[in-house]
Amino acid sequence: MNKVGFILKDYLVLLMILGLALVTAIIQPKFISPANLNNIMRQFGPLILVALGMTFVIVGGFIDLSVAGTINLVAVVTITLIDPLGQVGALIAGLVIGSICGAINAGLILTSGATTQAEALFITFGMSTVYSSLALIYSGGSTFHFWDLKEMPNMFEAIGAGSVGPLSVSFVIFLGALALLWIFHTKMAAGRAISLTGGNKTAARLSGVPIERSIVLIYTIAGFMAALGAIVLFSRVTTASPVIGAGFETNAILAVVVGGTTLKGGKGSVLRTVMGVLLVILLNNCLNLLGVSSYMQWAARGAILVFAIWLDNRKEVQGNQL
Amino acid sequence: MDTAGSQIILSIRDVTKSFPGVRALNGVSIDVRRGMVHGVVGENGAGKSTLMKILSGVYKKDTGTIVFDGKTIDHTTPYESMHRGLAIIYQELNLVNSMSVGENIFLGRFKEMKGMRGTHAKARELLDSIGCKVSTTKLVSELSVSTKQMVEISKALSFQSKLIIMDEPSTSLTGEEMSLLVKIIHQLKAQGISIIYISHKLEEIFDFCDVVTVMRDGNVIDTKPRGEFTRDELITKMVGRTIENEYPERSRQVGETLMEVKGINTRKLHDVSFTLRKGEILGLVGLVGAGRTETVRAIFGADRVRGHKVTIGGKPVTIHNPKQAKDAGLGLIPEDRKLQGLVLPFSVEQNISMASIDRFTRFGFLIKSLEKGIGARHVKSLGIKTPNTKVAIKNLSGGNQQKCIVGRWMEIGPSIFIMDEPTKGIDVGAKYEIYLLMKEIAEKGGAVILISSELPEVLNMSNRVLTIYDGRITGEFDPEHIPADVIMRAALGLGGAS
Amino acid sequence: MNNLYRLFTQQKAIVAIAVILLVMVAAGGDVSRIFFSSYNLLDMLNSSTILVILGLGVTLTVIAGGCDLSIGGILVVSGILSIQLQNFMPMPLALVLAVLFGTLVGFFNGFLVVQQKTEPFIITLGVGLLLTGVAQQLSDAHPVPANNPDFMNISNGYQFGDGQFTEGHFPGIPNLVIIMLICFVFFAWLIRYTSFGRNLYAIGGDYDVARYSGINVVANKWMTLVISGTMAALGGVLLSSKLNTGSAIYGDFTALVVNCGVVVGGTSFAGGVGGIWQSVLGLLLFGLLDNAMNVLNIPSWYQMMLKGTVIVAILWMDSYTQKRKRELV
Amino acid sequence: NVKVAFIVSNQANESQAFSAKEFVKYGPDYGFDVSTFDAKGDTQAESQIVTTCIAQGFKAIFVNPNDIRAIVPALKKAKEAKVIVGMFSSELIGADQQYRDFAASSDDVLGGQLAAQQMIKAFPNGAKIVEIGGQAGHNAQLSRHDGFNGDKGIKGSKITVLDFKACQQWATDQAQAIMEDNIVKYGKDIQGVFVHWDNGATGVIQAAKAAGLKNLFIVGVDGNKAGYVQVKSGDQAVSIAQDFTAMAKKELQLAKDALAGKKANPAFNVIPQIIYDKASVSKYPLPQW
Ligand SMILES: Nc1ncnc2c1ncn2[C@@H]1O[C@H](COP(=O)(O)OP(=O)(O)OP(=O)(O)O)[C@@H](O)[C@H]1O
Ligand SMILES: Nc1ncnc2c1ncn2[C@@H]1O[C@H](COP(=O)(O)OP(=O)(O)OP(=O)(O)O)[C@@H](O)[C@H]1O
Ligand SMILES: [Mg+2]
Ligand SMILES: [Mg+2]
Repeated sequence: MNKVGFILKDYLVLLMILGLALVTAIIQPKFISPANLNNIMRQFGPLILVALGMTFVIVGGFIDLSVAGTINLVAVVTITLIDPLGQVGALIAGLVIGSICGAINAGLILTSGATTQAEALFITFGMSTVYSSLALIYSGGSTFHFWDLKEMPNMFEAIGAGSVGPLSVSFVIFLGALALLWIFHTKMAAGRAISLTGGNKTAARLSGVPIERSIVLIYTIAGFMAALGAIVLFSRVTTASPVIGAGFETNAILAVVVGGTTLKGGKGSVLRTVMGVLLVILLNNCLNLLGVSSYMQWAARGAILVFAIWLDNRKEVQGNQL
Repeated sequence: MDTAGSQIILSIRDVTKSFPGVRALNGVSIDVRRGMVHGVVGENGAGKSTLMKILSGVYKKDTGTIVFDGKTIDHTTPYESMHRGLAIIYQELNLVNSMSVGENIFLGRFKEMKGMRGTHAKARELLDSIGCKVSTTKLVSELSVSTKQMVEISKALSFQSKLIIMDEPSTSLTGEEMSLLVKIIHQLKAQGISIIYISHKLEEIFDFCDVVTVMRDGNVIDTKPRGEFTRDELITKMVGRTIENEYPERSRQVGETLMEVKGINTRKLHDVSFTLRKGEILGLVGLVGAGRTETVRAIFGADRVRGHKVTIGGKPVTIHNPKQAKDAGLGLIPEDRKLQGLVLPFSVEQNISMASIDRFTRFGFLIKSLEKGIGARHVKSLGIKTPNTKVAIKNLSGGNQQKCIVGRWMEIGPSIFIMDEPTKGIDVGAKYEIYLLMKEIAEKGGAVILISSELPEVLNMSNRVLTIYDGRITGEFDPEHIPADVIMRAALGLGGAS
Repeated sequence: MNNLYRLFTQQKAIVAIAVILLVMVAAGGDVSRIFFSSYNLLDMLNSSTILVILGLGVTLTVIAGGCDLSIGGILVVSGILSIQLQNFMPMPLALVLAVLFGTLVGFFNGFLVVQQKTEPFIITLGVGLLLTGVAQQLSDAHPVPANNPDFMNISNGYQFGDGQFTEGHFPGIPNLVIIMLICFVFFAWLIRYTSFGRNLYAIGGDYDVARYSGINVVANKWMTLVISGTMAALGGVLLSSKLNTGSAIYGDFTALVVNCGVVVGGTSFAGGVGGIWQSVLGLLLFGLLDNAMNVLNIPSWYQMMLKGTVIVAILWMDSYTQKRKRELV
Repeated sequence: NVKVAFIVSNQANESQAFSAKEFVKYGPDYGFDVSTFDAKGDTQAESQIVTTCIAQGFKAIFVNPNDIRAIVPALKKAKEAKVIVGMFSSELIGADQQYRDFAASSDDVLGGQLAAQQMIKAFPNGAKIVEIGGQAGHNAQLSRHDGFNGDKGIKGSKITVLDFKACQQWATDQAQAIMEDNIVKYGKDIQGVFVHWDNGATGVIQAAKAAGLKNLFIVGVDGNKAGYVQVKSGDQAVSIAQDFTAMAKKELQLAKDALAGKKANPAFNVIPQIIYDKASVSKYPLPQW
């Protein structure tokens, strides 16, 4: 295979991103204005965090539809805990709750002995409903606002809108999380164990790879990252409602897969997920800038996602075709 | 025997086939004659299975011509080739586990069989004709490996085939079933049906093949009537060098007790207890499904079994999962390579290193250079044929894949190495190397538990054998001094313990 | 005893249905009377029909080892089309075209999933999103009202009765229930007594083996998606008729619920096992549960929690009993 | 007490959760026991709940439909079963109205018109604004959009809408993201924003603050806590407030009358909307939702 072909196949999403950016920049030069770049950076916000967590679940050969429920629950609980526990306390509590939600998923999957993605799909679908209902019951259906609080939560405000130099705080959080997760996945034994679990659970187990630990880890990470996403999300909009997480699970899964992490498990990386999320965000941004109507946008987004998944799949099929 | 006279049914001319990084077939030409059993032998990775898959339409050839039954076949599909009269029993079992035996035999021919009733009736006839008693309504997932193999054979027979390809059909057959198979082969021959028979078991080749083709590295080295080959010549041609012995000298430094297993009880096993000594190779002999695999899986913590006691070096150990087993110094080569051994999308290197991740981990971090060393070392010492250690293991031949799994455990250096069918589908040369490895482990003060369906292998390698029949240990023998038929009687549950 | 155990472990949907019925009997008084009134039972059945019709098609895809999450998108687009097309042509033709639209999408899904070998879960999800966008565009995100009483009657009419509900009077059988029964019988036959149906089990059980055995795996699996698309479109047309409106938002809940119902019924996503009546039971269970919770007047959010718990419990049990046999993995 | 049912389109929506509370709270004052049912945003489920309510023998049902057209066949059944049907926070169209006894609503079309009038009042010489819609396809979103852009809205005025986009859900972050893109596209050209709901306005305000845009004239609808506070603090110029308490009470009264055999006249009761702006907002108490 020649080099160009290789790049085409392996970095297709990247090429699509560049192509998209180029076309938009030509038609709407404001696309490359600092303001818009800043915008794109901000819109990375919650979705990327959730998608990074989801990457591990998918690499580990499972799937997690419960992140939407987790986000709902964490958002309303965290914001209401700011008054009693203080900001740091609430933040920690939120992250702990998210991790617990993930651990519960893992527990259900482990105790039932479920090993397939499909089993996980619907178990976590059910759990999403449960977490969402808890969020609704806890909040009574109300939205909570920062100005409801005794004093403005400046730490959360900073998470939502602050900057560190040219970078938004949420982007810095993302970079930090990305670095840690990337190191964890590619450089650490536990990360390798997760990949092996996704590659072939039986073989991994018989080789003494602790797949139970991998399962607990992937779901706990997903829960933790969903919680982090929830915190960035409600900080960004300064309110938390019990339905704030709707749609995040599908968008996160799509972003992961569009990035090129295979749903079959074993193969993938957090860097690819960054590309996937970038594509999704750019797409929204470009279509908005190009003035495409919202309805057309959804159709166009669906079409491009289908196209990206298809293209990405082509390379695998070709790789295997004999 | 007249080998030249009969008409050519299949003519393969200059067929080549490349996979990324490997040239699997390199201008192969073979003629197969009507009513002949055509043996094909060759080392692992010689290209045998690849050639057969091209014939059946699973793979597409790159160049060359194939003429079957007077018609040139260019691009065929499994469906077409079957209906042309070319049936194949693949090396890896090819049955749908979630379906019944009958439905499996007539897979895709529901209409021809006139519904479910017809399917089961015809299947019964077929199975009876080869002496297989299994119920046609049983799910394939509930069958033992050898019964599956018999079902697979009936499936191939169910076509009105002119040529049947059998890619290592005998790897998991018991002796009795094997003789049935031989009988069937003779019947087919008598009906003018040709058979291509691939096997690593040379006895079989000399037993009933009429013509033998030797392949090595994607080339046909020689095709001759069986009678013109001597055993040594065949082996030399296969491996490209001469091999003195098929089995190494038995090791003789059996020491004190290393492991003691007491009272494994499951639905299938009944009070299985035995001891294993240092420096010993312990063979487990039994029919397929007797409970050998279940015994070792229980010890290894692979199944949920409770209540038995294991002591290693005098100390009791608890093993509830394979990780604990590994930590206690056990290693296992599982019987099903593809499903239980390999992580197919991963590289050779990562497959080799996966049991010993701790070895190249410091403070939770992987040291990639060490990992690379581990991979390279075993590829070299086991002679694994691979372009480099980074290629995906799914691209290796069966035998080479198996060597990777051996390498995986060699890195750990387990003191107790359980090998469940370690040489299944492995060529003579590689087998010998695996035998040497077993011996080496034993001589270093470890011990090996060997399960194999090849009786000569167990008998020649083991210091001691246990026979298992229907979940019970029925005897303990010294294979050096007890004749094989006595041991077989015990394995068949006919009494005669020592 | 053993049979009871098997019932418990293998037919969880039946057990769950039985439990709900028992609870409703035990509740006594008005609750039982209302719940078991012919009106309520018939209405409950009627309300599940469209999901069941969708589930029939989806079951085929799941047995063949795939799935179809685009049904929500197909449902809304063909629902809108069935109304909009009536402006240009006679109703029957409009309905046929609307259903054919689903066939076409199914064909496209099949191309992607089977011919191009993409992961069905994600690609059909994407196609569903795409179609929802198309539906928004078609309808300008407004509900599209139908103005044809004949059209509304398709789903809202009754046979063998006048459809009037008064005490002690047989109201007849809703058209939707009849349509569902016809579809059900057809699918049950298809899956049990045709080679197409049997081939699906083989394909789902082991795709390569089916292929090596000479089954035309591509055509057969492709067909499941075509059928599923067609059924989704049929469901969309019937839903539009039932609600006398087409809108882009009707499909939001459909895809996951239907696929989940199919799995809860016992048709495993692993492929190769399950059947038509299992799916029907799984989906009826959802209808029954919703109805029972409403009759018991359980507050909305607790309903959500209960439903989620039931789904998790059944699927947990399902995995547990399957894996318990011998080994963990 | 007489058993009646309140059927909400989606109780996860806070205005509806609040309305449900009000119904339960004030029901007994009118001799009713109110049960609430939630369609959870699912149009089909809502029809199903209506028929379940018929089976349960409720004497009257109050319905807040997801889709005013799609609910009609179910309402028809309710009428056949002689159940009193009241539309809550919405109204049926044309001939469909025969299937309800009365309606009480704050008229979302009017809401949109009021918002437009506020906009025109603020910019008599015209202005460039953007519109951010609520959940696409949702009845309130459609009506507010139509009202705002229609004859009694900005049509014919000097207000120019630079951009209109609807959200996938009533989600604050989606409104915020759309606003951020708007700011990039039109920058300081934007003088005003009409956003369909006050919680969405929260996101718009965040986007404007982050971009350093000051003095945007933001008009929202709802008059909930968020709108109230934002108007009071000056972040939001106007909120068109709905009064769900009055609406619920009106419905209960009408149902009581209907049960007594009195036909509602008029059948459609507009619950007046209150305009919160900087000057007026302090006169009102903080809303409870
Ligand atoms: N799907 C594949 N992709 C890439 N390479 C392959 C593939 N299948 C086989 N090969 C390579 O082709 C060569 C021939 O393999 P083949 O399986 O035909 O060997 P074989 O003679 O059947 O060996 P064995 O006795 O071990 O079964 C090997 O080098 C193998 O690595
Ligand atoms: N119902 C089943 N489902 C899946 N696999 C099965 C089933 N029954 C048996 N097996 C497999 O077949 C093998 C039979 O193992 P068992 O211990 O019973 O016999 P054995 O003496 O090892 O015979 P064999 O030579 O077949 O390995 C087991 O490894 C098991 O994994
Ligand atoms: Mg081979
Ligand atoms: Mg075995």
